[in-house]
Amino acid sequence: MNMNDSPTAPTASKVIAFAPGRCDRQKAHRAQQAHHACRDETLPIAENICTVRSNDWINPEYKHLVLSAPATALTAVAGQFFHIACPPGADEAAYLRRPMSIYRVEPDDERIEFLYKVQGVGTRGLARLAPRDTLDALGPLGQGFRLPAVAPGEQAHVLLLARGVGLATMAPLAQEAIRSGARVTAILSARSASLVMSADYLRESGADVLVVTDDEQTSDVVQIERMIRRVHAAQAITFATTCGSNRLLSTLQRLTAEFGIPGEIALEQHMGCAIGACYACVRPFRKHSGSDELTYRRVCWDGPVFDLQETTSW
Amino acid sequence: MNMNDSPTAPTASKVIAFAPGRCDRQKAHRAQQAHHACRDETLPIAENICTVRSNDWINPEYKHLVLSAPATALTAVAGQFFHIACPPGADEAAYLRRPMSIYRVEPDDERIEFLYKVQGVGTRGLARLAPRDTLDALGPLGQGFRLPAVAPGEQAHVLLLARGVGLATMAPLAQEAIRSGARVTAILSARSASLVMSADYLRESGADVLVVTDDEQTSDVVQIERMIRRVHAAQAITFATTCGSNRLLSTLQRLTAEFGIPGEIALEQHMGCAIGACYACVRPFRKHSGSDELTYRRVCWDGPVFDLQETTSW
Amino acid sequence: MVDLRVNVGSLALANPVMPASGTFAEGTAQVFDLNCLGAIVTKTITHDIREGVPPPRVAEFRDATLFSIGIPSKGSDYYINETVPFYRRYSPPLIASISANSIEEFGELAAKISVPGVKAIEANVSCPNLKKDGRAFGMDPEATYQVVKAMKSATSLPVWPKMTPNAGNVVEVALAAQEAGADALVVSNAILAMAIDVETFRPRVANVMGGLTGAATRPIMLRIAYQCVQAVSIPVIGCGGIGSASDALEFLLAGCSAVQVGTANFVSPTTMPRLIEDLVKYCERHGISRITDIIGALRMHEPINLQKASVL
Amino acid sequence: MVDLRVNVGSLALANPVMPASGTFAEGTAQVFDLNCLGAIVTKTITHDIREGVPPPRVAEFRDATLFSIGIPSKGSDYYINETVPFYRRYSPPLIASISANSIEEFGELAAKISVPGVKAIEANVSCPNLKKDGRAFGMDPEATYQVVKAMKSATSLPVWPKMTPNAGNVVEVALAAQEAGADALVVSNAILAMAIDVETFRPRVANVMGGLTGAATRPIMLRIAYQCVQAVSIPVIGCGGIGSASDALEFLLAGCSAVQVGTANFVSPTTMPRLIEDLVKYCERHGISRITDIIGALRMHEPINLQKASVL
Ligand SMILES: Cc1cc2nc3c(=O)[nH]c(=O)nc-3n(C[C@H](O)[C@H](O)[C@H](O)COP(=O)(O)OP(=O)(O)OC[C@H]3O[C@@H](n4cnc5c(N)ncnc54)[C@H](O)[C@@H]3O)c2cc1C
Ligand SMILES: Cc1cc2nc3c(=O)[nH]c(=O)nc-3n(C[C@H](O)[C@H](O)[C@H](O)COP(=O)(O)OP(=O)(O)OC[C@H]3O[C@@H](n4cnc5c(N)ncnc54)[C@H](O)[C@@H]3O)c2cc1C
Ligand SMILES: Cc1cc2nc3c(=O)[nH]c(=O)nc-3n(C[C@H](O)[C@H](O)[C@H](O)COP(=O)(O)O)c2cc1C
Ligand SMILES: Cc1cc2nc3c(=O)[nH]c(=O)nc-3n(C[C@H](O)[C@H](O)[C@H](O)COP(=O)(O)O)c2cc1C
Ligand code: FES
Ligand code: FES
Repeated sequence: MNMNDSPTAPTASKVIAFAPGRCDRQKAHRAQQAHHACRDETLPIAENICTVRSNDWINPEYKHLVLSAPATALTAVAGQFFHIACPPGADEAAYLRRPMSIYRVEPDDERIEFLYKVQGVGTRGLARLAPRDTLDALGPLGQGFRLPAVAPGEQAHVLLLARGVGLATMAPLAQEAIRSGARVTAILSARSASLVMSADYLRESGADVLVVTDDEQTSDVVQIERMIRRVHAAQAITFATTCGSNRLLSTLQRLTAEFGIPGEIALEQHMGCAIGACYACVRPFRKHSGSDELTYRRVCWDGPVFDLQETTSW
Repeated sequence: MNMNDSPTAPTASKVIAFAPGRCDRQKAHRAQQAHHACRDETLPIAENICTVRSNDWINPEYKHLVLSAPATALTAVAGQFFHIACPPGADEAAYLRRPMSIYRVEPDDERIEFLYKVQGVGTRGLARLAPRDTLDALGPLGQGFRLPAVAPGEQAHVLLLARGVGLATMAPLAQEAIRSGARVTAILSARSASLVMSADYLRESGADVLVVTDDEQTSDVVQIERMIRRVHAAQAITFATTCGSNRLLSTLQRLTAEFGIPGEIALEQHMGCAIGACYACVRPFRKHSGSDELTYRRVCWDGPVFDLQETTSW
Repeated sequence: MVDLRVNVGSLALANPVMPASGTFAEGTAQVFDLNCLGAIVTKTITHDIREGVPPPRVAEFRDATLFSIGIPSKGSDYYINETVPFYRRYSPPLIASISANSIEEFGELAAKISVPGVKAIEANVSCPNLKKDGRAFGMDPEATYQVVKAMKSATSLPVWPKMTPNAGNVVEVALAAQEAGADALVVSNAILAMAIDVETFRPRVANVMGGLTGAATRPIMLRIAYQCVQAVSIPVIGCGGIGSASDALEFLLAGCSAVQVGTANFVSPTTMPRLIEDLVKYCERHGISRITDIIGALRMHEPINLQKASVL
Repeated sequence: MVDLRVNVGSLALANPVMPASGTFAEGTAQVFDLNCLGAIVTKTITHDIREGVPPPRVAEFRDATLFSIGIPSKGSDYYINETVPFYRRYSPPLIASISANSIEEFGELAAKISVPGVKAIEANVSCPNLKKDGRAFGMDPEATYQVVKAMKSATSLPVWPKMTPNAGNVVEVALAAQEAGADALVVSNAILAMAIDVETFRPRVANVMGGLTGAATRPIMLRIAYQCVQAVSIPVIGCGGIGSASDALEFLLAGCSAVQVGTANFVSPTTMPRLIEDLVKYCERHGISRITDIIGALRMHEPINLQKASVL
């Protein structure tokens, strides 16, 4: 049974707070104080009404969204995501919310950040957000990365292997791991050097950053495998993480099996509710590592972070 | 048979021109040159892509929209209307177009104007238009006012009786009538003096303007009837027109019957196509003046201007 | 050059796009050149003159409309003397649409309007606004069979019965129509629906129920068209919520031979000419030289077998 | 003070608002206090454990969604041991929803889950994603009668069969359910629909067809609920496209005793608490002291008589 499914006793104290839903979104933009009587501030998930600080292009395809966020949102950890009610676009509007991984959380500054690729109706709507606009972000949601404990005296060494927007999901893990005393090596893959994102953010966090690109022909699986082996030889990797790419998944499954270390992957799937109710977001997983039998699991509630060996390629 | 239904031979010459439909509206706003191959510039009705010159509040409820318009739109006459693809609002969008009477046409200045009350989703969308935005106005549509011919040497005397937004429909008639040599008396009724619109525009056009208001308790039917009798006594009214109000309709039906003069009324009804195809916009009319038998007629195609005596109250 | 020609049975069309009955009239000829259409379908007529139901007749939703019109008709004489001559000035084949109160009258009216200039007859057995609660001949396979049979014996023109989406057993109705000799099916007419104004407590169309049409209905209408395509061997003409080339392509991919555009004509009366142009652009972009190559080209997803991971 | 209490047969609810099966789960308890609901309806379960259909399982339109899930189920033991105890911590009555492959299994499963804490059982005879082409027990009056009968003999709990909008003869199905002893009807489940990605030529949900739900379907769902209200004397619980107080009021005005909120929970998981608050505000604004005064309060338009103008 998934942890998240375990019965949670409803708490007695009830605080009226603002948590306008998407239907009231436009009004909320003005009012900020919309609320419903059944809101309970102590509950872990909320429709967080955030205020845009900035929403800038960082390259021709990606925008970086920085928000002021209420307390519930600030509890997000690496690998978790928010289900965002995207504002309507010019002549279109997304009916459902859109899942976005948390890219950075700074509780002291009451700030959360997202990194997103502008592609369809929802993200085009997001791209229209301007400073002082408000945004309804349901969350934090899902199961984040689980950094394994290391033996006392030993240093954890976390490998982050990411391509494209995968970065958004992995970046906060670097921060968390380094805060917990781990060393972090991040291998960033992109089409071209100009599309590499977050290298600076990761370096500032204290990660060793290695960049590979299609343009320089350094991003093929063979070279990446060689790179990982070099990293591992220099200091043994204790936990390997990735997301997004099928090619990278197989390589990393093989290498972690060989190294005998745990690994996790953040996955995506089209979503309905994002709170485990609709079963729209399933993907097939091995029932357990090595099993030939598959079972569907919900990316939103059982994930989006899953055990590397239980994941199937697609 | 209605004139508009009479067979029109398709013309041979075909000119490619811009007439993007509503689906392409957003693109049109940028492109202006959207077109389809079957557009025939010689046809009388078009999706006129107009450019907003101004769109200002004239009182707390009404806005005045001034547009630069292509040639087809400039052929509109008093009583005709356009079926307008309203831009989307904040979190809403009108699916169908909205009918709006032409308020003023100035062909020399390539200009058309509308006066509209902001009330629902469509007009709220219209209210958002800013200078240089474009607007798709299908038209001109419908049957306008038919000023009756007068005997040589006699002066026509046209009465305009209007309340509220009815003004928008009647105003261009004053201009047309005066240009044709008629005298025009306009009785404008409104809740309060501040809501009386177009008095100046009508005076400039050369009309005698009489204002009655609820606030001053001068707008009840009895007083209006007395006023009309005075006007008629001073110079015989030869043609009486009104729109909108049920109370005014009955009064005017009675008075024009008594005076033995023709009269017309501009009516409204919820519309689908506005080009006579869907039969959504019907209202019951007497089959002929005095008849007890009713028949449905299309406000968009057989009207919106109808014979006063054939009209039924509602 | 993209070849947009399609055949609907024996009828050859220059392209697969035509108006849906009741959403198009003589007035449209004042907006664009009708010669660019694949066919022209006129509003359903009855033999007698009818007024239709009381207003209000239309309500609107975000992406759909609710119309309750009730087949007002100028009668069959007007149709033959005025409507047919009007459209004979244009090249696309004219499809008449008829309705009647009985099987015999369907046959009689079909015979009467089989005049030169009419190229096929749609049998509107599916108007949701005629009878109480939207019942129609088209709800019943047997009644549909009888109507089509009666029309087939009365005319040599192709007969296209129009299915109702309100029938749960639309496939059975389609099969009955085919068995009776239908030359093609039009799938579908409007979906019976209603709405209430919560401020006045009154229905938003006077007739209480009306036909829901427009973009929002497309996924339902596509499903029904696809079910009919799967079941019958005669051509299916898709209809329901089509307003763009992409919408039309969904129906063509599902196996429809042609499409009808309804409510979208109200949103923009030039929807059809633009749709035709965009079909050409789509084909050019995808390297498709004949639109017929698209018809029925739907492909299934790869299966997932949970029992055997190795398959993945 | 506005009294929002309603009764659904013998079951008293604090207010008329509950989730629609399959759109609500334990996770919602982490977003708002479930005690404010009128009732809690859980996802349909089967006796056995099921995986459901392959992904992609969801597609989206401007105002509706297409879901093809196929009743994945953790089985009846999990339901009794985990789900029921979880919801017993909350005050609103728990309504279980069940599905089965045969009439007998419907009876057996009803008996099995009639455990303390369960207050009524919804019979999902209408899931469009279970069998080929969306056929379901609920398409057939006789099969529905048998299912309800079997459940009624197996349990003393109220039985609420859930109608399918895909049945053309939904009124007959409703009457059959009533005759078999149904305590209330839930009207309706999702509408069978499909969509195609015209770039990939593939269906947008792997299962080809799925259930269309959400705001855009409301006028259809309201019509069916109203048809059932007119036909039966047992309570009808309206469902379909409800996301606001105004939406819920349409169903109440049409005569429904309570409403279920489905897809709108995905748009905002706090839709239901806000809807309940807004119902109170509406009643206050209209001077209505009891929500039951709204139920069935629909008023007709004044008739227009074309023959006699004097009537006008
Ligand atoms: C847990 C999770 C975290 C994510 N984090 C990020 C992130 O940090 N940055 C980022 O740029 N993107 C992220 N994505 C992907 C992001 O959700 C999609 O890019 C987005 O939904 C596309 O929406 P759209 O309307 O712009 O595109 P459209 O293509 O118009 O969307 C159409 C439909 O497909 C769905 N969809 C399309 N692509 C995806 C996808 N990859 N995953 C899930 N649903 C999809 C949409 O939700 C929508 O229902 C994440 C996805 C998941 C599941
Ligand atoms: C021939 C004609 C000329 C008109 N000229 C003007 C004008 O010059 N200035 C002006 O302010 N208004 C005019 N109206 C009324 C105008 O069309 C409505 O105010 C407008 O449609 C309301 O749209 P909405 O979306 O803002 O309101 P909503 O109330 O949200 O509209 C809901 C629905 O009701 C319809 N509707 C509401 N009121 C009317 C109405 N009075 N007539 C027709 N349909 C209506 C809308 O078209 C829409 O389908 C005219 C109407 C007609 C028929
Ligand atoms: C206003 C209106 C009138 C209609 N009249 C008819 C009709 O007379 N005969 C008919 O067969 N269908 C009629 N229909 C149904 C359409 O032909 C079409 O089947 C339906 O609208 C679905 O297509 P759409 O979603 O593209 O509008 C009418 C539809 C509308 C909206
Ligand atoms: C994702 C999803 C899953 C559903 N699962 C079930 C189900 O298990 N049992 C059931 O009876 N109905 C199920 N439904 C149907 C809903 O309960 C409801 O009848 C339908 O969605 C219409 O209501 P709506 O428009 O408010 O969503 C499901 C609907 C959705 C969207
Ligand atoms: S999105 Fe609903 S269960 Fe995951
Ligand atoms: S609005 Fe369609 S006929 Fe008048």
